[in-house]
Amino acid sequence: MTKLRLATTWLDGCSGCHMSFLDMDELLVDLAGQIEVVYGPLVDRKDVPEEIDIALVEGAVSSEHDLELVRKLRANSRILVSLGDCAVTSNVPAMRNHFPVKQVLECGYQQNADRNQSIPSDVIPALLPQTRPIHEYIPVDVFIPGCPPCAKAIHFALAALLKGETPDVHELTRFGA
Amino acid sequence: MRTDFSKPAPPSNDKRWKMIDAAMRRYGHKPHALIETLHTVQSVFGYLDDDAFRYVAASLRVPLSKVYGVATFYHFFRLKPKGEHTCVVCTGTACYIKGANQIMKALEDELGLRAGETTPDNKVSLMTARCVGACGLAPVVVMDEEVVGQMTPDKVLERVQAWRES
Amino acid sequence: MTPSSRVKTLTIDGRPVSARSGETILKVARENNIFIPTLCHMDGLSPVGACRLCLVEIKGSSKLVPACITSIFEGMEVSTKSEQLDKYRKMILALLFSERNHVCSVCVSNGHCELQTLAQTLGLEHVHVPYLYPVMDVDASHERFVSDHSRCVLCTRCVRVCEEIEGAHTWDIMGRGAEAKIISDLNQPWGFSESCTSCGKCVHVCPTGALFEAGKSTAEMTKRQFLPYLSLMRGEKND
Amino acid sequence: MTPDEIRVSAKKYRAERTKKKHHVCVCMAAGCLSAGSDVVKTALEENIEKEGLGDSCEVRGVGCLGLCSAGPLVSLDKERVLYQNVKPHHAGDIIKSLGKEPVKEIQCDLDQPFFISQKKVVLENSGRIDPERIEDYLAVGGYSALIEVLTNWTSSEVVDEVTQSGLRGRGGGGYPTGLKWSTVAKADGTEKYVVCNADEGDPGAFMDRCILESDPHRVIEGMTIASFAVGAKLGYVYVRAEYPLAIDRLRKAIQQAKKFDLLGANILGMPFSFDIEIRLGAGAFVCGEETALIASIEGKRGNPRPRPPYPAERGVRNQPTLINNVETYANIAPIIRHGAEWYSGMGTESSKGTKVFALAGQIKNTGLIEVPMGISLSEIIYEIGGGIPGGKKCKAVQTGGPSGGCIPEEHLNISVDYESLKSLGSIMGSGGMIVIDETANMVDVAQYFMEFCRSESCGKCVPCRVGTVQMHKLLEKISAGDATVDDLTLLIDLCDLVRNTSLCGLGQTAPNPVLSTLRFFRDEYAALLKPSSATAAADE
Repeated sequence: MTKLRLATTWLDGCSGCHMSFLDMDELLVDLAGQIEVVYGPLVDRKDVPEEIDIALVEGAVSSEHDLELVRKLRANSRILVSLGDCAVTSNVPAMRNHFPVKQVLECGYQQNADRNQSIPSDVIPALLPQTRPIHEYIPVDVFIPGCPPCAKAIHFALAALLKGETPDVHELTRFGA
Repeated sequence: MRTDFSKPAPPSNDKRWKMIDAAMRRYGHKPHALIETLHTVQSVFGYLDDDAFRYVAASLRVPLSKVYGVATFYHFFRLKPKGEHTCVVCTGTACYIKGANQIMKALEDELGLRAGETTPDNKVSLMTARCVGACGLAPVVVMDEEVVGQMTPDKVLERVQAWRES
Repeated sequence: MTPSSRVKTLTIDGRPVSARSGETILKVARENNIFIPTLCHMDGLSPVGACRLCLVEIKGSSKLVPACITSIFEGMEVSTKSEQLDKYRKMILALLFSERNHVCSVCVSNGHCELQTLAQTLGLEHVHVPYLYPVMDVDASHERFVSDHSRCVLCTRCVRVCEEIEGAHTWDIMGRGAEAKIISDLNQPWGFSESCTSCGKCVHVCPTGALFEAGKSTAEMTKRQFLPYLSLMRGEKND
Repeated sequence: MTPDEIRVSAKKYRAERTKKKHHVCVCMAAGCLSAGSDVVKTALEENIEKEGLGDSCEVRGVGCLGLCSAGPLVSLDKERVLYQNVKPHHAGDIIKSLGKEPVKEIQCDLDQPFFISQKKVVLENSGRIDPERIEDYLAVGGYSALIEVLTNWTSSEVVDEVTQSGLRGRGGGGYPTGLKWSTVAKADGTEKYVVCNADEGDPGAFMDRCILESDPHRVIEGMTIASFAVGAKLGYVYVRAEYPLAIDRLRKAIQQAKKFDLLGANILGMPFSFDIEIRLGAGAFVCGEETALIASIEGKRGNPRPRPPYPAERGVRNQPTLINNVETYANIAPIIRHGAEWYSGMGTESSKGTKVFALAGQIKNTGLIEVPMGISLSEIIYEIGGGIPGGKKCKAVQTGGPSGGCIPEEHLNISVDYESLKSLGSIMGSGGMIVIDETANMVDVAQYFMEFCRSESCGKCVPCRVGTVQMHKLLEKISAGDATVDDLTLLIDLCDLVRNTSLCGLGQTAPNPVLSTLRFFRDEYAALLKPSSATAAADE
């Protein structure tokens, strides 16, 4: 049996959803037989591969880089999953939306910085005017809300997708869960 | 909490409060006279402030939050004083079709104001009205109570300039 | 009037049920354990029919009616579930989530919020209308309570409990449309309100984390129920 | 005064009115006043004095003469001459020419369709009498219907007559007036109220303002007859504070009517009392909705409440309340005077009588017109209205304000009646008729109306409060060329939601301008859209 190619990524978020993914513990062993992780923070690969079966996207779209990445993933994936509240609702990252980008950067890199009080220009991708959930930019197939969604909900969703079904996770998780 | 329901004293010795009293008396100081009373206050003082709200609330025995809620629901009521001159751009459909937007934009650019604001020198207040009912003359601007029809951006700016220089 | 003439029979979702004349669809449905979602409704407060989540279908009528405020009649055939109702309810919830800043994960009421629970119950797992992200105030001037307008759904339960039960009428709504906002007295900070008795009823009827006890952190704010007993008492008196 | 005394006085006023040889009538309605008709009136009076014609000529301030775009208007009543765009310097010529050839330079052709195609019932006195003098109204037969009703009719006969006439509510909904009256008449209540809705909120509509400014007594008479029919003792006129002149004239009219015992306790010495109070609206469109209007009359925020119970059962102070619009009341006296049969002889099968429209926008003759129901829109636009100026083509006609829709040029042959307009996704509405020419973009028009609904939403129910904001944002996005096909789908979904789930009429009809422009001008939307984000992503 060929393994399904799984990609995960982490945009503007806290990595908590990836932690929750790892919290599947022994169930991961079971999944490992059916899934090959081809891209994401868990594997060492720089470019987005072709022909992804399932992409799990954590985090909201905040920067030009986020947008480019999520578009690329969408184009290369059969099923794209919006994983966790940041991806689904934009959650805490969107709390910066009340302020202009300039003010956000000044606050982070100047006012609250202990040293090197300057706004980086080259190394950091430019912020978009607002942080928005990913489905405002690309079509999303499955939504798993939760901050983070519990391991059980993630496993339930993956198990359903492996069987070729569309998961309904609403009994296992919710906004803010 | 207020427990004393005797007749409240007016906020100041200003004689004009007598006119407010008369309006409320006409309706027997009933709570349903609230909107009529606020109309009277605005026509006498030009706008509504907290002193007026407290006095009207106490006289008609209407809760403060209700008075404030009513006053802010109706856009005819002003909570800030007007400038010396007022320029009200009608934004009704007929005026819109005939270019009220351009007039509004010209005024906003010239005065550096948004609708509802007054110039820092307190000379001109810029406002909008839903429809002044003079659609036959569209586009219409009400300059200090005078309805001026078939207005153009140039004409309106000319008149506003004259106010500012006066 | 004979007692029997006050009893009406009707069907809800095909189930025959009986009810007293003058009762609302919502009351009868709940007595029979039939779920109709509500948000602005609260037993013991006057109904306003504002949130529109409790809309139901009535056979023979093209208009949807709010169950919280519509009286039953003999032979009425009510449907509380349909594809269309489900779609509308989810959209209304989505609109509410989009209107202000409901960041459930960091909300004091996380886990105890009626809006959050409704989203889960009705299966709303994402909000497909764009979020509006308005800038809203937090008022922490009161020594015991806090109001966070970001979480307010304008259900007016606080306004009604304050007026109808406490009799203080500290709260009301100012402005209109999307600019509407709950205010205390003359739109002054809650802590400086002259009419507030600090009874806390508004806090406990608030369905979300818009009104909460000072010092409560994420997910710590639970609400006490006290109005059902009051309405029971009143109901007994009325009978 | 007794009915006979009123009849005698009326006869006297009629004689006085026709005594002088020349009547120079100057339009003193808001439109002409803003064009300077008050100055023209003074100039005419000075010239009469100068020429020493005081015995044979008199100058009258009258109500709206209709052709607002050509104001100030001056009419010579007896000679059937109308002058347009009159300036004070024309006064001398006008006075000197009396009894001779009219002044050609400013003469307006009275045989053009604008004048001959109209049928005046509601506006019969408009432009003929001085609205500030009850004597003028009495002289032309005013209050005779009220006297007739009070002396010879029973209340149920009045309701029957109105029912027979086929009159339908002129505020927009078109609910049968007689049915409404009979419901209120039959309702139980310790007190009943009669309310006149003069909160003319549709932008682009000014019929009610003109009626109140031109013939206020007609509305008072209609309301008093209504109060007799339904058994009310108190009436309210809820009028917009933005109409100071109408309010002023109405106040004067009420005082005069009281002085003549036509209003107040024991009207004309009979055991029937009715009084009218004025309530000022304060800039809230939603108060045109009847339950919101009632809340406002009670001094509250203008939030609508769910119906039923309808105001006919529970209205002002929870008592049975009759609410009709200004034009509806203005139709009552003529129906009583001439009979239901006469009235139902005008119009179509289901829409009887005449309708007043405020014609505005990109059209040559803007102003107030009254036409029989069933006339075609094209006759109104091209004949009465004189067509589109500047050689442009008509694109659409907007009727019904923010609750209405846009009727495209190809459908202008439609008959103007409640059902036909509805079949095209618009409504009769209160009578605003805005002509839109080919230069307009219909997405912009929809956006304009949605902005209106958004800022006029009371905010009570969720679909209207948030739905209108979201719909407006989507329209802005479409206009800016930033929207995708998905955004249009969402817009249509929101229209469906807001229409079917909103609490009151404002919300339920808020999507109409979008839906009707989508129906007839979808290509204008399509031209602005980008492909769906799904396709866009696949292309990358």
